[in-house]
Amino acid sequence: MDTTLALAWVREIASAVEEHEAQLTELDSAIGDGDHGSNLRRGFTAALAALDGLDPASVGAALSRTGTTLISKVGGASGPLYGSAFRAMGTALPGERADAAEFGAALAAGLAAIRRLGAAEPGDKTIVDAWTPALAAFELAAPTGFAAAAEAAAGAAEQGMRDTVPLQARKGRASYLGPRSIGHQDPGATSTALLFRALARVAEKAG
Amino acid sequence: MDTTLALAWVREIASAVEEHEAQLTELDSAIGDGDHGSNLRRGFTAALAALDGLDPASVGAALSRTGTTLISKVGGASGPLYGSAFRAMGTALPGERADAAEFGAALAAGLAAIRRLGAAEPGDKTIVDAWTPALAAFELAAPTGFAAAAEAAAGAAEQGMRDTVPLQARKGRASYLGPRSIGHQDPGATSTALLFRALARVAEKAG
Amino acid sequence: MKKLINTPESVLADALAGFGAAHPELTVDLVDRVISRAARPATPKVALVSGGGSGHEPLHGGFVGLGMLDATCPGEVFTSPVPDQMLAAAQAVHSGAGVVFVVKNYTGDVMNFQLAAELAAEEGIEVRTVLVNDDVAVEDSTWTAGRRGTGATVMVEKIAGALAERGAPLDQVAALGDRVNAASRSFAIALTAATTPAAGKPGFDLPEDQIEAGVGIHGEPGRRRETLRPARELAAEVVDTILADHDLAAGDEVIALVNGLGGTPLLELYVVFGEVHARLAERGIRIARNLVGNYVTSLDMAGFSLTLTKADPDLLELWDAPVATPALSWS
Amino acid sequence: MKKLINTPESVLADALAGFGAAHPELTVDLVDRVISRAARPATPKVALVSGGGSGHEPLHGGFVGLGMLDATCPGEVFTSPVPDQMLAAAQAVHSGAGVVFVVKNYTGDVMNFQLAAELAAEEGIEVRTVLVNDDVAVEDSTWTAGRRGTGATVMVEKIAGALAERGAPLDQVAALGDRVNAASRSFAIALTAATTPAAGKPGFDLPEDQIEAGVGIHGEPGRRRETLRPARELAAEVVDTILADHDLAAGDEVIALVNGLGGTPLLELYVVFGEVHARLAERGIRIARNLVGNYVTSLDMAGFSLTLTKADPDLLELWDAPVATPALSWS
Ligand SMILES: Nc1ncnc2c1ncn2[C@@H]1O[C@H](COP(=O)(O)OP(=O)(O)O)[C@@H](O)[C@H]1O
Ligand SMILES: Nc1ncnc2c1ncn2[C@@H]1O[C@H](COP(=O)(O)OP(=O)(O)O)[C@@H](O)[C@H]1O
Ligand SMILES: [Mg+2]
Ligand SMILES: [Mg+2]
Ligand SMILES: [Mg+2]
Ligand SMILES: [Mg+2]
Repeated sequence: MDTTLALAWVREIASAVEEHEAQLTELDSAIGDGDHGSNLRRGFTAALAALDGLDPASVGAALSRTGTTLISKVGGASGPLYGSAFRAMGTALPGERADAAEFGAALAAGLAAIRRLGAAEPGDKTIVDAWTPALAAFELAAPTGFAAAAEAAAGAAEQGMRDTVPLQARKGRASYLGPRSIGHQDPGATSTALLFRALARVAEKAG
Repeated sequence: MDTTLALAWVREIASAVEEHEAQLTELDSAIGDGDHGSNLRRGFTAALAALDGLDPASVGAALSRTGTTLISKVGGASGPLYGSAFRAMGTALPGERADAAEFGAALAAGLAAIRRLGAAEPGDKTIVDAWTPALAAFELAAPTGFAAAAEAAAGAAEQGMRDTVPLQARKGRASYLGPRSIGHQDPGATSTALLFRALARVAEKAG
Repeated sequence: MKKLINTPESVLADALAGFGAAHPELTVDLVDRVISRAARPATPKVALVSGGGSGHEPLHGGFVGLGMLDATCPGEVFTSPVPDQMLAAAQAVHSGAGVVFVVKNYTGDVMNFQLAAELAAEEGIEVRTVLVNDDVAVEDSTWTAGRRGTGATVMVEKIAGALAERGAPLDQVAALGDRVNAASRSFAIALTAATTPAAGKPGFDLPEDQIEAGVGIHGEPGRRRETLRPARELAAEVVDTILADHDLAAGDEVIALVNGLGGTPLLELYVVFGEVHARLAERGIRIARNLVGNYVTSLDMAGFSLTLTKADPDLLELWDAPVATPALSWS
Repeated sequence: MKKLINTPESVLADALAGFGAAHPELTVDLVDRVISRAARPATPKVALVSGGGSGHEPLHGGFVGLGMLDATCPGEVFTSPVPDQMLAAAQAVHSGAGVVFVVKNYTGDVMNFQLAAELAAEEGIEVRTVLVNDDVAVEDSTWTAGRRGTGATVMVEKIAGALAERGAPLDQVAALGDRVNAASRSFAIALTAATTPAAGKPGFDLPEDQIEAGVGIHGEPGRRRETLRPARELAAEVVDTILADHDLAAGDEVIALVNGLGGTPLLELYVVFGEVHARLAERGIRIARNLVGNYVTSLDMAGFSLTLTKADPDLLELWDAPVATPALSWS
């Protein structure tokens, strides 16, 4: 991944979030407070503005800037979580380019930041349930190249997302519903799947 | 009319009001505040209780007591209007019995009380629009006997009630709607029709 | 219909019992249905008594206390109280200086208070009546029932109440009440209809994109149906409607009440206040004092009313005077 | 969806502008989105700062003023504010004696305030955090997000605010906030769902005869669906649920808040208060102080929550201390 691809990723996420805003809101209405879509749209719209005209010196620069913007614009649970993840990924990618292994390590740093702040375990019905299998798939496929790894991660994130349906939430707002949270797909896991699908898409285009 | 018939009339009104409570409320919801049915039910239920065990010395005694009870239990526009009307009718009937002409004069006193307090003209879409033709019909038919006069009055009240439909209200709550009050039957004229129909019924039974 | 009640018939009795338990500083007579100040004045003062149908809370019970009302008599939901209650209220707080009845202009209220005034006179209580009729949505002529009393009631009760608290005589308190009413105009817009416990369903149906302009506070429909528009446009319409009927010019000051009808979030009322404030500023009119919140409600109706009272230094000074009631309190 | 707004995106900005225009005694920073007292303390005092998503008005902006909060930072509707806002709020009112963050226990609020506390520490501002988690509807364990913060927020802000006003040091104010929270329990029942401007439709569907028991204040469904019953039974259920989790015995006194969720008429809240009062009396528990009204709302949701705070003479004395804010005011 190079600086151009990092910028393209954030842009691709922004348009995916915009396209799926209603779906995220719908999912969040069922087991949360119905703002996940508008939260992320507000955040990534602001991130686009913050990146506008930026000529990043490193792969991580664009991601750090994105993280900082998410933290200061989103609020809610997803703001600090995604914001910290992007900042951690940014810090982990100080070079002008990153190979698949290095990017995998950055994804791991992102997940660590999310878990440090949110204290969620896999199976708690959160972002973690999509990010964890995505990371594992990326690392496994990293030797076959960046695009292939990203594609594997996207598929795994989507599987993780679907796997949140039968879970009972133990973290975040959905946990207040107790057993009634079962049977619904987690909004945060869904947006994480969008994030990884966006990565796969820009990686494939970049060839 | 004697004291027994006066008591029977109030009881008949009470059961008519109970039976038509929903209709009166419905009519009052369309162009008023939806309480005419419950107002009159509360009032006539209280009147029944006030008359319970009463052995009236005059025809008017039962009607006066009814009027006083309506005033102190109903509230709204209909409470003082019907209350004053019954009190005025009571005052006008000091004897042990009243013939049709005397009763016609009492009905006139009732209407005068309503108009003194409410200042409504015929055509303003109020109680007055049913009571006025009822009174005229009663007086016209009085020479043919009480029951016949009451029957004529009931028919005229019902016609007056129906004739309120095309009117634009100029008094009471319905007047706030301006032209939008047109096309609805006035709740107060409707309850006045019930009153006169109850009179016709008890007069007929009494033979 | 979903309501937090026991039965439609017992709403008023149950609410009064709760009100009495919540406000030990007030006396609630559950038999006569009168709410009054528990403390009697040390020296005779003019007593302010108001009353009207229930369903408009905090009006009027929430305005009983120092610097405002002395007593109120709540009627059934949306139904004027009866003369007996009004007389009992007057008797409870009459201290020899006379009683002012603050009456919202509705046929029922007017007639019942008229009968009560006659009864009070028979008891030797001197009564003056202040008629509140501020709603510009309603045609005002000698041939009609005249304008309804709505938001201006709060202004009249606060300002005349402050004057009564200072020991002013009966005629002066009543005259001030009349003056405040004359200086006030209101207009309301509803997004939904109110549901009374007795009726059990909304007073009228209103499609998703429609509003009623010129509604009252008793669940009746308004003067006309319009399309829902942004708050900015609605606020402008309401301000302009009031100004068209009000003696207000650039440089004037007003007391403004942006009043929720019961079902509208405070967040939205502040949006409306911001737009009202801006529109008035364009016209050179300054809001010297304001209230934003649910003061004269119509059960669960969504919507708002605006009341503008032309202010002068006297009125503002009395407005600022201390008040200590359940719903209005400052020092 | 019918709302008195301009656009869903501009609700917060528009409401804040209106709030600023309505309350000149407060400073509203429209850029940083901070509401703070305009007057700075003469001598350094501990600053109470709270904040959370909007849509719960009057919480928190309505509680900024003498004897209560020093500042608040409103987030988007039902969305925690961001750390930058919280830091700006702390900076606006820090006078050298430290800052207490009053944080309702929601994942988002907790994480954002945690980041803000780190930023504040970097700026040399000493911060303590009081976490409010009073909702007994929610399972509380180390494996869950824990109990939500709801009505007890008002109790914490009022009582800790009174102590801060008296010049108590940082640790003492924070410890009292913790104590008030520990002494408080809440439970809520909804008759309808809230509609956020962004979602445009109710958060959940609720048939005509159904209620949600154990709801929060963010439009989420509750713990279970029940049949609508008379207010007496609902109040008893809520009281009993709270007592089952509360250290309250016959002879104890409480401060009780019967709180409207935004769409319920005050008349009905008084009915509920009456029933709560009676049920507690049966258990030998006395309501020493109370609030009845809309204090911690959920936009247009119909329903109520009950909060009981076990009282002692210290807490009551601080409760009675003067307060002068838009939504709570006595002297
Ligand atoms: N402790 C946590 N750790 C990881 N993810 C979490 C945690 N709490 C919540 N989330 C995620 O955040 C999502 C909700 O985000 P959002 O709706 O933007 O915030 P909020 O819940 O504050 O409204 C949830 O669907 C869940 O995936
Ligand atoms: N001034 C008046 N004169 C005669 N009848 C009137 C007058 N004002 C109102 N009414 C009658 O009262 C009826 C409404 O009574 P009700 O609903 O009980 O009282 P309210 O209008 O106070 O709710 C109207 O339908 C009308 O017929
Ligand atoms: Mg959410
Ligand atoms: Mg009526
Ligand atoms: Mg009525
Ligand atoms: Mg949220």
